[in-house]
Amino acid sequence: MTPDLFRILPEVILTLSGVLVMLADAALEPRADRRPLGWLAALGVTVALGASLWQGSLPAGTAFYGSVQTDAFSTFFHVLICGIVLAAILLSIDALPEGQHHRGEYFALMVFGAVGMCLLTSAVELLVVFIALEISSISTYVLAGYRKDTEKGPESAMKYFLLGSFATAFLLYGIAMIFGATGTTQIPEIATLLPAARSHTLVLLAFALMMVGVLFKVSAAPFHVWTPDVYEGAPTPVVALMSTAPKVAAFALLVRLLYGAFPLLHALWMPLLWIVAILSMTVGNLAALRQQNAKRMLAYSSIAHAGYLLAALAGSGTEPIAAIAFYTAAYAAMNVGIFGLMSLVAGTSERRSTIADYRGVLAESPLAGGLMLLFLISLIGIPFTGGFFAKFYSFSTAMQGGATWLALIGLLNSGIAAAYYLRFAMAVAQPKNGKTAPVGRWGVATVVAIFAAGGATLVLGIAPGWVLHAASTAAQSFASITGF
Amino acid sequence: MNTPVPADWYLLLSAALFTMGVIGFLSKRSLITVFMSIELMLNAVNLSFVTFAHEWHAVKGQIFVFFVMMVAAAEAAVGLAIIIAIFRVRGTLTVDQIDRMKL
Amino acid sequence: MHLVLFLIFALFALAGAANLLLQKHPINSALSLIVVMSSLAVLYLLLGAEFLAMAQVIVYAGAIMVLFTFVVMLLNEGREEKTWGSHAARVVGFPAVVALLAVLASAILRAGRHYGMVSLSDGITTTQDLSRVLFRDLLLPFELTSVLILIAILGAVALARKDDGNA
Amino acid sequence: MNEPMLFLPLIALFPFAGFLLNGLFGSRLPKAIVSTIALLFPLLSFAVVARAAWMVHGGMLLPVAESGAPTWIAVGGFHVGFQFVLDQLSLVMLLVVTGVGFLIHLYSVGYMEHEQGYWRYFAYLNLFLFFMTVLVLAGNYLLMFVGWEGVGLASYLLIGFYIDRKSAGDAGKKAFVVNRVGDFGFLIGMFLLIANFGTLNFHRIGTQLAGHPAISGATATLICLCLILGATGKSAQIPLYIWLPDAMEGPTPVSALIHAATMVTAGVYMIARTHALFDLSPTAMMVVAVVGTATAFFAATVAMVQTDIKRVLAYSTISQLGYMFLGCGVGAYSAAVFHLMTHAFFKALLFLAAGSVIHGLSGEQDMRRMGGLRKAMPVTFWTMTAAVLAISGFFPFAGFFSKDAILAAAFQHGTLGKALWTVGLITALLTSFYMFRLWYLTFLGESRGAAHQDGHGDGHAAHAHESPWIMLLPLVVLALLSVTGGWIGIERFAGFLEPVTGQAAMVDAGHTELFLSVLAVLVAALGWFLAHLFFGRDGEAAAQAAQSLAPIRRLLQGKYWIDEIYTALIVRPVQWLARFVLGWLGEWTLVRGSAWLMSGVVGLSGELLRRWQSGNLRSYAAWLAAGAAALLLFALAGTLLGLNGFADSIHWAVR
Amino acid sequence: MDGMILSLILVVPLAGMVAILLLPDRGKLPAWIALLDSLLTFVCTLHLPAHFHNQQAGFQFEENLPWLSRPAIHFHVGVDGLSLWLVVLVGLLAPVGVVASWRAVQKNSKVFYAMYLLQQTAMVGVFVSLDLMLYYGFWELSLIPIAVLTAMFGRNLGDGAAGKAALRFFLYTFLASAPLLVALLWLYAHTGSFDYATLQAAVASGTLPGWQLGWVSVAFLIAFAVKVPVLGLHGWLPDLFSEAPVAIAMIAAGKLGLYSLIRFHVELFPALAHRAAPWMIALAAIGILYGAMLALVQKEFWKLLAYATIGSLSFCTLGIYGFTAAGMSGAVLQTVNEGVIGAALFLMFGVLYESARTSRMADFGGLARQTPRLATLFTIAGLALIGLPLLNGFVGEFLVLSGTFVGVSRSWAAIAALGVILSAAYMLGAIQKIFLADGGDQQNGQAGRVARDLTGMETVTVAVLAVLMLAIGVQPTVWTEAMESALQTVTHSMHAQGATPVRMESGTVIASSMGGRQ
Repeated sequence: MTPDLFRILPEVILTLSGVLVMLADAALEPRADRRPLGWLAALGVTVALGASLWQGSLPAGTAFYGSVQTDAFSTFFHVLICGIVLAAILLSIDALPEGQHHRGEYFALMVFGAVGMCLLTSAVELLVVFIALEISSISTYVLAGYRKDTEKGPESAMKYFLLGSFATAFLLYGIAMIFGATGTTQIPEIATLLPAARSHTLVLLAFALMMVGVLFKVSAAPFHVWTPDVYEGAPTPVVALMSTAPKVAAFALLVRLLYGAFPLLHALWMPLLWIVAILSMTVGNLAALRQQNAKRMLAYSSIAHAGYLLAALAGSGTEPIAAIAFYTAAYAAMNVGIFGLMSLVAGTSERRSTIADYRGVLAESPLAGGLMLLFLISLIGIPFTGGFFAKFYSFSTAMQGGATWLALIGLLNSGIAAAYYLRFAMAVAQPKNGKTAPVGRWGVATVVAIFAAGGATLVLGIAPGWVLHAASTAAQSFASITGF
Repeated sequence: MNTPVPADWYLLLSAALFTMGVIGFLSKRSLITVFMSIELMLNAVNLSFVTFAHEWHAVKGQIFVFFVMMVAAAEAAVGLAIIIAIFRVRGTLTVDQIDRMKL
Repeated sequence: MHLVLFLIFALFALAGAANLLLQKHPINSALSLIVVMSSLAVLYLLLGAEFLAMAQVIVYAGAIMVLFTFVVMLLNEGREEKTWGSHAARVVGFPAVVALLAVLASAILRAGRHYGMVSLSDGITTTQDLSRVLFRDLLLPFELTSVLILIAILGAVALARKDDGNA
Repeated sequence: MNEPMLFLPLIALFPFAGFLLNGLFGSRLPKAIVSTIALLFPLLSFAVVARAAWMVHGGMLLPVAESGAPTWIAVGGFHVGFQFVLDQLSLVMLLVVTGVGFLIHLYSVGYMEHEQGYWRYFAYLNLFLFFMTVLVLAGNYLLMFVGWEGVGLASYLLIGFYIDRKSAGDAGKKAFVVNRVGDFGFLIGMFLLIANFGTLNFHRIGTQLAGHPAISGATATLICLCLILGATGKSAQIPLYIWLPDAMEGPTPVSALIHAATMVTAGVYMIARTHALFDLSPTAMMVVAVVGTATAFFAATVAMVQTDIKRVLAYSTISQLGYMFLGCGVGAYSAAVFHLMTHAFFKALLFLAAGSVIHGLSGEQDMRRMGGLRKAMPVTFWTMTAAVLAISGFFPFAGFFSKDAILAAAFQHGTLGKALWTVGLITALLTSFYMFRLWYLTFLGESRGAAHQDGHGDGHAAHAHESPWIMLLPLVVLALLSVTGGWIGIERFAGFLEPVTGQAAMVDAGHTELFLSVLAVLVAALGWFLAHLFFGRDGEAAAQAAQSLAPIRRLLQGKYWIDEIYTALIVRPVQWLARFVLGWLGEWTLVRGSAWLMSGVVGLSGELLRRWQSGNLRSYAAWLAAGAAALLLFALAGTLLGLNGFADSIHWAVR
Repeated sequence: MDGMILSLILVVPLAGMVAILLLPDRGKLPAWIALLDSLLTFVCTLHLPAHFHNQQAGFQFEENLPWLSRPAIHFHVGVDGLSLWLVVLVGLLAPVGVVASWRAVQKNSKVFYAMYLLQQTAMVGVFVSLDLMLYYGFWELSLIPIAVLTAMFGRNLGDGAAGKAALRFFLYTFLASAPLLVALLWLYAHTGSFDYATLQAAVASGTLPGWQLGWVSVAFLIAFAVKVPVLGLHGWLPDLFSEAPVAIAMIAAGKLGLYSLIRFHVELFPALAHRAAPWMIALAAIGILYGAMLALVQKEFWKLLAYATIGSLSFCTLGIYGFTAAGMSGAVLQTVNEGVIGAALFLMFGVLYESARTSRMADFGGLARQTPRLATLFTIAGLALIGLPLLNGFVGEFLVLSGTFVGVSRSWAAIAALGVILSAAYMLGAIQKIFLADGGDQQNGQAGRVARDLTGMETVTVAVLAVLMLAIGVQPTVWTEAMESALQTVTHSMHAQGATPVRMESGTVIASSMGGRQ
C-alpha cells in the first residue's frame, strides 16, 4: 500500500520549494542579487522531477479517495512538465534584467504553476482538475504580465486573464452539467455511469462545454484568438513556459477527458476533433504566413501545432495517446529552445521583435544562430529532428485510423508552415551589413537550458525509440487503467 | 402552500444568467464590468451546481460551489491587480482602447 | 410559497443581471451584481444549501464585491463611453449568444423531464454533511486551495505594487 | 593470313598528339618548337598513309579493318567501336587530307608567323587533322559522326581564331550552328539506321542491304534524305550553305584546308560511302543531283559580283561542291570523288595564292584595291594562273577531267540529267568568268590601291611583296598537282574506286563524251573571253554592263538576301517564340504566375486571418462565444433536431 | 570493409562537420578541413566502383540495422549499378564545391562548410537508402543546407533576392514532398514496412488497393519531378541558380530527383509508371526544346545555365520514361554528365562573377586573352554540355535519343533532337559574349577588366573534371557496364508487370494514356 502522499510527492516538493523561494526572497536584502533564488527554484524542480521519475516505479494507483491517480501516463507528463519548468526557470535566471527586484515572486510563481500543471495530468477528480487548472492559469496570468511597466505586458495579462476566465466558466459549466447528468465528478466514474446518465442530452451538453474550456487551453481554433496577443506581451522566457507546459498539461487533460471520461462519445468527438484539427492547422499556418512579429508568428505556429497534435486523435487504439505524448515532448523541446534563444538574442529589453530584427544572428553568433536554425528546422518537421518524428507519429497514427485526408491536409499545411519558419530561418541566416544588436551573454543557466532543448530535439529526431517507448508505455498504462 | 418548483426552472435561470454574463462580456466597455460579467457567469454555474446537488442529494455539488467561490476570490485579487496595472500604463479601462497588440 | 419565492428572486436575479448590463457606471453595475448574488443566496436557501447561502453573502457579496467597488473607487473610472471597437462582438457575438442560449435552454428543457421538483424542505444539507465530505474525500483540493490563494496573493502583490523608478 | 600492319589509328593519333602538345604547352614553347611539333605530326601521319598507299600499290587487298578495335558504346545489344577501316575511298581521301593538309601546315608557318596565338592556331589545325582523319577512317556512322562534329569544332575554333574580331566570332558560331542543323539530319538518319538495321557499321549495313535488297524504298529515301540534310550542312549546299562565305573570317590557310579542300567535302564523301543506300532510292538521288546543280549555279552567280577575294573563292567552293553533289546524284560517285580530289588541289592552291596576295598586301582582301600584282608576286601569279585554268576546266588541267566526268555522267542520266547538264554547263561558263575576273582584277592592270584608300597610308599594292619561300613551296607543289592531278583519268580512277563505289555509271564512252569535252572547254574559253571583255581592259565595259544590269547586280550583290530571309523566317521567329511565347507566356505567366497565384491566394487568406486578430477583447470573446455555440450545436444538433434517439443510437452504441 | 563502407561514406562528412564546428573559425581552417574531409569522402566512394561486381544483380555493400522497432524503420543502405556512380559523383563534386567556394566564402566560413558537409551526407544518404523512411529523411535533410546557404551566402543579399530564391526552392520541394510522406505513410499502413524490397514485392503482388496506389505513385512522381525539375515544375530553378552560391547551385538540381524517379517511381511502380510515361515523355521532349529556346534569349549567364540545365535534365527524364535499355543507361549517364559539366561551368563562371559581381554576359567580352585557362576550360565544358562527340554529353544524349527513337517514338525523339541545334546556338553565343570580342564597343567588357584567371587549385580541379568529361566520352562502357545488371533488373521487373517500352507517337499521348487506363 503506497501512502497517499507519495502519489503527490512531486507536487508537495514543488509547493515546498515555492514556499522556500518566497521565504528566502523575503529574507534577502532588498538590493541583493536574486539569481540564487532561481537556482533554488531550479533545484526544487529538479528534485520534483526526480520524484516524478521515482513515482514511475510505483504501482499505478489512486490516492486521496480517488482524487489523483499516478501511473506511467502521469509520470510521463510530470517529467515533461518539470523539465519544461526547469528549463524556463534556467532561461529566466539570465534573462530578467539585472537589479530587477521581486524575482523571488517570479520564480515562486513558476514553481507554483508547475504544481497546478503537474496535478492536472494526474487528477481524476474534476474538482482537482478545476483547482489545478486555476493554479496553473493564475500563475501564468501573472507571469504574462510580469513586465508591467511596458504597455504590452499588462494588456497581455489582461487578455489572457479575462479570456481564460471566460473559458474556465464554460469548463465549469460543463462540469456542472456532467455532475448533473451522472451525479459524480470523478472521471472513471463518469465513464462507467455515462450509459446510465439521467439525461443524455445533458451529457452531450456537458461534453461540449468542457471541450470549449480545454480547447481554449490548448489554443485550438476557433478558441485560439488569445494566443498571439498574449505571447507578444509576455516576457520571452515566460512564453517558453506558457507555450508549452500548460499546453502539455491541457493535452493530458484532454486525453483524460476523451478517453477517460467520454470514450463512449468516440463517434461524436472524432469528427469534431477532425474539424478542429484542420481548422487549427490551417488558421494557424495561414495567419502566421504574413506575420512580422516573431513571437506572434510562433504563437500562430503553436496553434497549428495544436492542430497537428489533435490530428493524432483520429487514430485507433492506444496509438493516439502515445503519439500525443511524444508530440508534446518534441514540441516542448523545440519551443523551449526557440523561445529560449529568442530571449537570449533579443535580450532582456526585447529589442528584437520583428523577424527582420533577427537578421544576421547566424553570422553574429554561429552557435545561437545554428541552434535557432535547428529548432526552426525541427518546427518545420525536417527529418532527424524531433519535430519530424512528432509529425510522423501523429499523422501515421491518423493514417492508421484511416484518416488519409487529414494526414494529407496536415502535411500540406506543414508545407505552408515551412514558408514562415523558413522566412525566419532565412532572416537568421542572412548576413546583415548594418549594425546589429549583439547577441546576449551566454549564462550558465541559459547554456544548460538551451543545450538541453537542442539535445532533446536531436535525440528525439535521431533516436526517438526511448521516448517513444516511454510514451507508448504511458498510453498502455492509461488504457489498461481506464479500460477503454 | 409549498408548491414545488421544477428543477429545470433553476437550470433555465442559470442558463439565462450565464448567457447574460456572456452578453456582458461582449458588450461592456469597462474592464471592471467585463470582469463582473465573468463573476455573473460563475454565479450562474454555481446555481446549476446547487440545483444538481439538490437533485442528486450529493454534497459534492455544494462543495464545488464553495471552491468556485474561493477560486473567484483568488481570481478577483489577481484580476483586479491586473486591472490596476493596466490602468497605470494606459490610464484607461475602456476595453476598446486596450488593443495595442493586434494583427 | 416556494414557487413565489423562486419567482421573485429569480426575477430579482434576472433584473439585477439586466441592470448590470444596462448601467453605464461600474459602481452601478457592481451594485446590480450584488443584487444578483443576494438573490442567488436566497435561491440556494430554497435548494437547501444553507451554508452556501451564507457563504454567498459573506464571501461573494461581502468580500469580492467590496473588492470590486474598492477598485472602482480607487481608479475613479467614470461612466463607460459608447465606443465602437468591435464589430465582431455585434455581428458574430450576438448571434452566437442567441444560439448559445437557445441550445442551452432547449437542452435543459429536454433534459428537464429527467429531473424532479424542488420543494422547500427536502434535502437540506447541514454544514456537518458538508465538512465530512470536504475534509475527507476532498481533502486534496482543499489543501490545494491554499496554494491557489498563495499564488493569488503573490500575483496580486507582484502586479499591483508600484515599482520604484530604478528597481 | 597475316593482317597487314597498317597502324591506322596512328594516322589520327599523330595529329592529336600534336594538338595536345601544342595545346597544353604551346604557350610556353618557343615558336620554332611549336612549328616543329605542328609540322612533324601531320607529316608522320602522312607517312603512315603513304606507306599504306605503297602497300596497296604493292598489291595489298582492301578493305582493311584493324582488328580488336576498342569498344566505345555498348548498351543492350547495341555496340559501337572505335573501328577504323581503310579502303580505296578512304585512302584517296586520306592522301588528300594528310597531303594537302601537310602542305597547308607548312604554308601556315610562314603565313601566321606574326600572329598572336601562333601555338593555338597550330593546335587547332592539328586537332582538325585528327578529326578529319577519324571521319575518313571511321568504320561506322557514329565514329564518322565524331569526326564530322569534330571537324566542325575545329572549323569553329579556326574561323573564330581572331578573337578580337566580333565578325570572326559571329562567323564561327554561325558555321557551327548551321552545321548542327545538318547534324540533326545526320543524327536522325543514324537513328533510322539503328531502327532498321540494328547497327551503324558500314560493312554490316552493306551486308544486310545485299542480303535483303527488298528494304523498302520509302525507308531508304527517308534515311537518305536525313543524311542529305547532314551533307548539305557540312558541304555547304542549299539550303545550308550560308555559313561558308562567312567562314572566310578565319585565317586564309584555314579557308584553304577546311573550307575548300577537306572538311567541306565530307558530305560528298559521306554520300559516296553510303551509296548502297542511295542507290535504292531514286528520289534521294534526284534530290542530291538537283540540290547540287542548283547550288552550283546559284553560288556561281553570286561569285560573279563579289569583291572580296576570299568570298569569290568561297562561293566558288560552294559551286564546285555542287558539281560533286551532282556527280553523286547521277550515280557517278567516282567522278564526284575525282572532282573532290582535283578540287582539293586547285582550290587549296587558289586560297593559298589568295592568301599570299593578302599577305603581300598586309591584309587587304578587297579586289577593287588590288591589281597589277603580277610583277610584284610572280610565283603567286603563275601558280594562281594554273589554278584558275584548272578550275575553269581547260585542258589538260586537273579540273577539266573531273568536271568533264561529272557533266558527262549527268548528260547520260536521262531527261533530268540533260537539264542538269545544261545548268552545269552554264555554271561552268560562269565559273570561268568569275575566276578570270578575279585573275584580272588581282594581277593585271594597274594597281588601284591608291584610288580607294581613305587616307590610311599608301596603297598596299605599292608595297606588295612576294611571300617567303615557305609559303611559296606549297603553292608550287599544289600548282603541279593542279596541272597533273587529272591525268590519271577518270576511267582508272573509277576502276580503282569500284570496290567501294560500285559500277561506274557511264557505259557509253566515245563520241558523245568527246563532244561534251570540247564543248566544255569552249564554254570555259567563252568565260575567259567575257571576263577579258569586262575586266581585261580598263573596266569601262564592266561599268557599262553593271549599269545596264543594275537590278540583277543588286540581287547578286545582296546574295539573293538569303541570309536576311533566313533571319526573318527562322532566327527571328525562334527568338520571338522564345522571348515572348515561352519567356513571357510560359515562364512568366504559367510557371511563375501559377506559383504567384497560389502564394497570393494563400498569402491573402493569411492576411485576412491575420486581420481577424483585431486586438479587441470583445471581438475575441465574440469569436470564443461563436466557437462555443458552434461546438454546442455540433454536439447537440442530432438531439435537438428532434431525431429522438439519435444520440442514443449513434453515440452510445459505438462499443 | 565492404560491409561498412557506406556508413563510412555517410559518417566521414558528418565527422568533418563536427570538427569544423568544434574548431575555431580562424583563417582558412574550416575550408581546409572541408577540403580534406571531402577528399577523404571521395576516396571512400572510390572504394565502391573498385569492389563492385558488375555481373552481380541486386544491391551490394548492404547494411541493414534496425533503427526503430515501431514504426519499423531500418538503417538499410546499399548500392547497385544505378546509384553507384551517383555516389561517386557526389564524392567527386564535394571537393569541387569546396574549391569553388575557396575564395568566394570568406566570412562565416565555419557555418558554410559545416552546412556543406551536412549536405554531402544527405545526398549520399538519398542515393544509398533502401529504407523508404530513411530515404525520405535524407531527402528532406538535403533541402536545408541548400536553402540556408543560399540565404546566407547568396549573391544578392541586399535586396533579399537570395532569401526569396532559397525560400522558393524550399517551398517547391517541401510542398511537393508532403504528399510523398502521406504516400509513404499509406504504404506503411498497408504493408507495415518501409523496406524497399518488401514494398516492391507488395506493389508487384497487386494486393494493394488499386486506385489509391495510383495516387501514391502520383505523389511519388510529383515530389521527384519537382526536384528534377521536370518542365512546368521548374519555377525554383532559375532563381536558385542566379542566387545560390556556386557550390550549392551545382548540386541543387538533377541527381537526387532523377535517381529517385528511376528507383522509387519506375522501379517501384512499373505498371503505374508505364501509364505516366507518355506524359513524361512529352514533357521531357518539350522541356528539351523549351529549356534550350529560353537559354537562347537569356542575358544573364546563370539564367542561361538554368534553362540549359532544364534542357539537359529533360534528356534524362526522356531516357528514363522510354523504358528502353539504351535510354535508361543514357539517362543515368547523362545525370552524371550533367553533374560534372554543371559543376565545371558553375565553378568557372563563379570565378568571373566573384570578381565582376555581374552575370550579364554582355558585361564581359574579350576575356579569352586575359583569362586563357578559364576560356579554354570553359569552352571544353560548354562543348561537353552541347554534346560534342568524344565528350561525355554526347554519349548520354545519343543513347537517350536513339533509345527513344528506336524504342518509343520517332517524332518525340526528333523533337528532342532539335535541342542539339539550339544548344549549340546558346552555348556558343555565351562563349562568344564572354570570351570573344564584342565589336569594339568600349562600354562593354568593363566587368571583364577586373576578371581574374583560374588559380592553380581551380585549374587543377576543372582540369580533372575536363579529363573526366573526355574519359566518359571516350569510354562510357566503363560506366554503363556497371549499370547493366541493375537496368536489366529494372526492365525485367517492368516486363513482368506488362510494362514494355512505351510505344507512342507524339499525337497519341492522350490516346495511349486513356488506353492504358482500361
